[in-house]
Amino acid sequence: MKTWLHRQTFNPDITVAVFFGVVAIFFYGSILWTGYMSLTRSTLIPSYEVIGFDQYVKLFTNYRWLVSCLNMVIFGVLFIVGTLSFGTILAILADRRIQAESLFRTIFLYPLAVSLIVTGLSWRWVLDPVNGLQGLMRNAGWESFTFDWLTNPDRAIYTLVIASIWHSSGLVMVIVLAGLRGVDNDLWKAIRMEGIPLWRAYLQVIFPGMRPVIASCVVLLMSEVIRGYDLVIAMTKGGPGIATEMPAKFAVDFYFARVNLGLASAASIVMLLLSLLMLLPYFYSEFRKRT
Amino acid sequence: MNLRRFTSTISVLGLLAGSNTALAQTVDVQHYWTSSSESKAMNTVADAFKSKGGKWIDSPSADFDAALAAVTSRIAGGEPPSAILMTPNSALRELAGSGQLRDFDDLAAEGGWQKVMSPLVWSKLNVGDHLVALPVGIHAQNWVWYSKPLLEELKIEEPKTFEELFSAADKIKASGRIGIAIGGEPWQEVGILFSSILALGGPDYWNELIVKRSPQALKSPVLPQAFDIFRKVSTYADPASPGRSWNDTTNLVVTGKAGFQFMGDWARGEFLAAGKVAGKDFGCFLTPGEKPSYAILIDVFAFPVNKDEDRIKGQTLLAQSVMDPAVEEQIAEVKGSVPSRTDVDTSKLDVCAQLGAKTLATPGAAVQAAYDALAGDLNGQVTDLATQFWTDKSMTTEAAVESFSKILQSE
Amino acid sequence: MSSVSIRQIRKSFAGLTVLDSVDMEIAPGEFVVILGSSGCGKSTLLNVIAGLDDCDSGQILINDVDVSSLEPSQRGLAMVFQSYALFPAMTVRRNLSFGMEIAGTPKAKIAEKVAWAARLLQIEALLDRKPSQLSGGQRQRVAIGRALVRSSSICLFDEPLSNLDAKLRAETRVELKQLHATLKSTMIYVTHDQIEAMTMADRVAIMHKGRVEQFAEPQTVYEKPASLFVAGFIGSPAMNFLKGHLERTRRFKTHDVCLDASSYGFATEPTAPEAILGIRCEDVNVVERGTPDSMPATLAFTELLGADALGWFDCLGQRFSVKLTVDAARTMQKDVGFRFNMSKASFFSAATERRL
Amino acid sequence: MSHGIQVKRPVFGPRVARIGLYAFLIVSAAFFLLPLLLIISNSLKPLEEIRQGNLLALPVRPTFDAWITAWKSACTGLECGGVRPGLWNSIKIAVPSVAISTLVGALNGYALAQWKSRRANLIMLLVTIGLFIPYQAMLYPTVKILSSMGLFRTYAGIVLVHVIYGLPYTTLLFRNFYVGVPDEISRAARMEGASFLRTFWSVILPISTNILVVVAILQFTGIWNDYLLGLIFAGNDNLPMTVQLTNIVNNARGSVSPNVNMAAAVITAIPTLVVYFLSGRYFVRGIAAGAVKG
Repeated sequence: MKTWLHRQTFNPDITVAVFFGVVAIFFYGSILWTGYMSLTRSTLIPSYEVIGFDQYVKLFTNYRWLVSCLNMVIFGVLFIVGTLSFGTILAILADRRIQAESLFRTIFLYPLAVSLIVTGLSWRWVLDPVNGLQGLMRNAGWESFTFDWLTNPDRAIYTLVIASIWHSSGLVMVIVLAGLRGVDNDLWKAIRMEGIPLWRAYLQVIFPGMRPVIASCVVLLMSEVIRGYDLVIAMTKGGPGIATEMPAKFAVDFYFARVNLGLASAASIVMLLLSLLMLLPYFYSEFRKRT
Repeated sequence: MNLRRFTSTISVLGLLAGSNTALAQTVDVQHYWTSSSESKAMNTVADAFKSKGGKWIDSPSADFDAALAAVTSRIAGGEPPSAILMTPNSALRELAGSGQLRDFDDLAAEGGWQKVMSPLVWSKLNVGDHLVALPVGIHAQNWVWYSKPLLEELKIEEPKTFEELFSAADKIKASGRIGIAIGGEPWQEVGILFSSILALGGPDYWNELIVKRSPQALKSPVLPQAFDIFRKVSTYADPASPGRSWNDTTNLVVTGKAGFQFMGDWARGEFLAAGKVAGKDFGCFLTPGEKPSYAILIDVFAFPVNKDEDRIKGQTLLAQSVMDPAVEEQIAEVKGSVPSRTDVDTSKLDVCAQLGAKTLATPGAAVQAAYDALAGDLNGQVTDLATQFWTDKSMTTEAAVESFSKILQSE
Repeated sequence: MSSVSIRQIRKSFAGLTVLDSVDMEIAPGEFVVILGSSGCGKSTLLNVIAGLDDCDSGQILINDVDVSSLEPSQRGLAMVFQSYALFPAMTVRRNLSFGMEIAGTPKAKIAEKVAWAARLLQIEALLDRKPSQLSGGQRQRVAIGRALVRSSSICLFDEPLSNLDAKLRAETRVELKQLHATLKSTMIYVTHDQIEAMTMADRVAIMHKGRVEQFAEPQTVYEKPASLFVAGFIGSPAMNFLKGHLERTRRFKTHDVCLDASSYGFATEPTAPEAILGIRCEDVNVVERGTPDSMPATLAFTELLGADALGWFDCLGQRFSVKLTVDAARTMQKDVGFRFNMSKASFFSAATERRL
Repeated sequence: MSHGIQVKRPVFGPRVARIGLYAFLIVSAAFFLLPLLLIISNSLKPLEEIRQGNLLALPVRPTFDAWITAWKSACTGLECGGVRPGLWNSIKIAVPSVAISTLVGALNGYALAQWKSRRANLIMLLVTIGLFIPYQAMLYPTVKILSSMGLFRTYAGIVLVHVIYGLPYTTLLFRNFYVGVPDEISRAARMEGASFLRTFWSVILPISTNILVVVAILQFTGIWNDYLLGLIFAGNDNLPMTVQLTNIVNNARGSVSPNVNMAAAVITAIPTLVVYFLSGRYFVRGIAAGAVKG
């Protein structure tokens, strides 16, 4: 016993075990409980009588849920691609020895400090067709100026994309900037010696070398997509109609206002499976890299 | 070691030092009334309660979802609030059904409360023959508000039918103003649909359709007509409509930028807050139909079962304060609602409140609003359908009616 | 001064055998170099001795006491790492004193020790700097200093010179050897550089695929390599090899040529005739073509190395390296003959690749 | 990388391109600043100006009335005391929650980085999934666990909830950082006889300042902006500022004053904004140090 204790003096196992215990209890406990609830007819208060997979059947025959999932895919792809591209462009520009770099950097970064609720509200105000940008342009004499995406069911989802890009590109910029600063100077010398055009250098030499950095960005952004709730609530409340409904909002609505714990739990479980599916490529590459 | 117990013991000890009574009558009230008019209404109750020696702990949360989340969490965590502001919907029925709510049958018998309430209201407050909710005030959903100066300017009479309403709206539109102000949020939209159904079908049809959900009612021609009217109303939506809050929308009527608005009588509070006078600056009528109808929404307090003696006493005291006719009258005055007790003096209320009180007292006029009548999920599904029909102009009335029937028959 | 015994150490990782029954007896005060190419298991062995890595089976004994279950710090060892592993946030002084602090050594004693080590390694001026402010060589010294102040009787080195430039490396090599002479502690030193091994070691352990191929004095390893691998690994250029048959009459036959191996001292009797002859470049004599008992050889090219030269010849269908004087290299004919100094040659079994 | 040496990068050649670059940066900066300026400018308008004019118009008669109302007299329930009462609670919740979740995350991250095996990858996968659980789904079980510990609706409870909900995130960031720290440093400390905790505290933590700053900032924004957890777990005496903000901004059936809403939003956001403006530089440096490297 004594020697066992001695051997533990330099041992991360205990820390890992305690930590994982906590994660298991709170996170996986919750997943299990949610999984259980999804098999019941629980409404407001948990009921523990299992009825099978009815809630899942209901979920996938629910038009709003299907629209929500589709919206999440559209939003997710545009948001991730947009944020990555915009953030990367800003990082490249910031990396080109510009004046007042830290000022620009601070400006690009501060939205991260703003909560998604406030982000949503302020963009809602900016994009309001009457009182916002469109109204301002029309008042200024440009009568035909139209920018009514917020209230146009076919376009409203793009306004969410704009606001979320605004919120997150700063983070991507900083991460990519850090990656760019880490690029070996000899690589730049080689690029100049070979006379490779700048855009090709970035696209074909620099960024492929930064794959892990970009992969972490994508994972971070993806978790925002899946959990995306606050922004939608503050900006469009899912409307016009159900044009900007999202799975997380669906789940929250059914947890509380719609008093349908069972269906909300089923939705949560499906969301979790979806995120696992999206994470798979990332972890596949992680596993391959490390072993 | 129960830390919470420990700290509350400490604080109780602290209180004892300052007060004479050995047991404070305490209530912890979870509510969502945080705007200035709502705050005034809540303060009316609180003042009455405090004047009787109670101690009020305020737990406000304006976000309705969050408030409900907090309530269920607190019940689950064994620290229920003493009173919850809510409406008599499926959540209330479920809480009561699972034995989480205290009943007030004894107090009701003592105070003869059943006699001073309309049967419909009384039935909404009872679950399984027990009185589990106490009313703070009554609202109706099926109101229409209009700008009096605007109608006078265009020489329009108060409409008596939907046809008159639409032609009036057209005139207003032609004059460059907004005919019907609409806030494009699902709950506002579905309110218009329900108001149309109630107006066209009348209270009896409403009870068949929404409360009993009978298959015959679903085949009635009223339903497609109501959807047509609903679609017609949607054509008046101005570009800024989608996502606009109801009070921003009411403001359009207040400032004369728009003619009409379909909205419950909480809108009256908005007119009053802007210093407007009912009958002079703004007018009101219930959605026009052959029979008068009144879709009631009741604000109630429900009282989760508590174990602490001082909390139980606090609940009793709060119940008495809420049911005090004077308090009811005051709430109606500041918040735009109608008193739930029929023995309250309504003569001091304005014309709109009086119209409401009068219709409520008309036998057979009052029905429960869909929000309370339909289980949470059904109401939600109809809301989803309504907002889909509202935005998607290619959806036919037949398709909408069919989906509507499917939803109502699904449970 | 402590002895170290390594007994039957085995370790495998993810199905790969990293250490395969390693045995070693290290005498007190000995300077042992563990030599091998990367991936041979030498660093793992060092980490197992230190207690930083666990092994699957086997024992480590220090002064005949089994320490296998002890924490590294309790084994009475010091270690110098390849990357030096100085604690980045601490000054040099703190780096030196940190271990003693943990052990609860009195302050005065710590100061004394630090001063002693700093003087010995001439890093007194650097004591208040952070590692990031030091050059590679200076960091190296601090790392050694940190090992010294532990005043342990055994010191482990994990390729400590590999990050230094050639000149500094040569200097430090000499200093380390002197340090060993002064301190007389047991040192176990891992490297892939055979010059370090040859110059510093009392004994060298050559490792290959998780096994110790040979554990002997440097000169023995050079002259009498225990296996084909050692023969090929030690020495530059590598030993020349010829495949052939060893007959009972102690004659080695290859390509119609017979070589007399009677002067070779066989350690074991060959069990099969197939054998490999190994001969170092300095043991090949170049003679005129046609000299009796010589094999015909053809000059390919020569390399001048300053003090001496190497000639590369083709003989019996194989490339041979031969040590020459510079003059000989300059005047070398194209067609010559070879004669081997068979008393210095090595024979290996073709089957087991062990020395015969 | 070294900060002292100016890294030489190829530069856009022609002057025109250089001008285009700055034009793009300035337009982007305007895009980023627009919402903030909009909120501030509207919070300085009197109510009539907001009702009549365009949100993007500048205030004609700027006034701090809305700020004062939002700070101390807007109704948030029975009381009309603005967001002021929540300020101290928010600080009281955020500071220990950030400190603990960051330090414990660092410890866990370091411990996990010491594990280099398939098992470690599996644990990382399981922890990462924690980032994807909608936390509304966790409310009920968490309530049950906390109430069984007697911590539901207490100060200690809300801090614990923030710490636990933040742990997967902080652990992940620290682990990514520590994987890049050479193993030999830990081994050297172990040779010196330092225990795992001692090594973490004396050797590893002092070299983690940059990443500590990054994680602390991210946690601080998250916890400061939290609303739902505070409402449910903090208990009446500890409600954070965001609860009052929501009660001001989000009222369902009462009159609305957008200028007060915006002022309240800005006031509540000031601490996080200040943190970003002051420590943005460390933030960038910390990320460069490897916070988010694969």
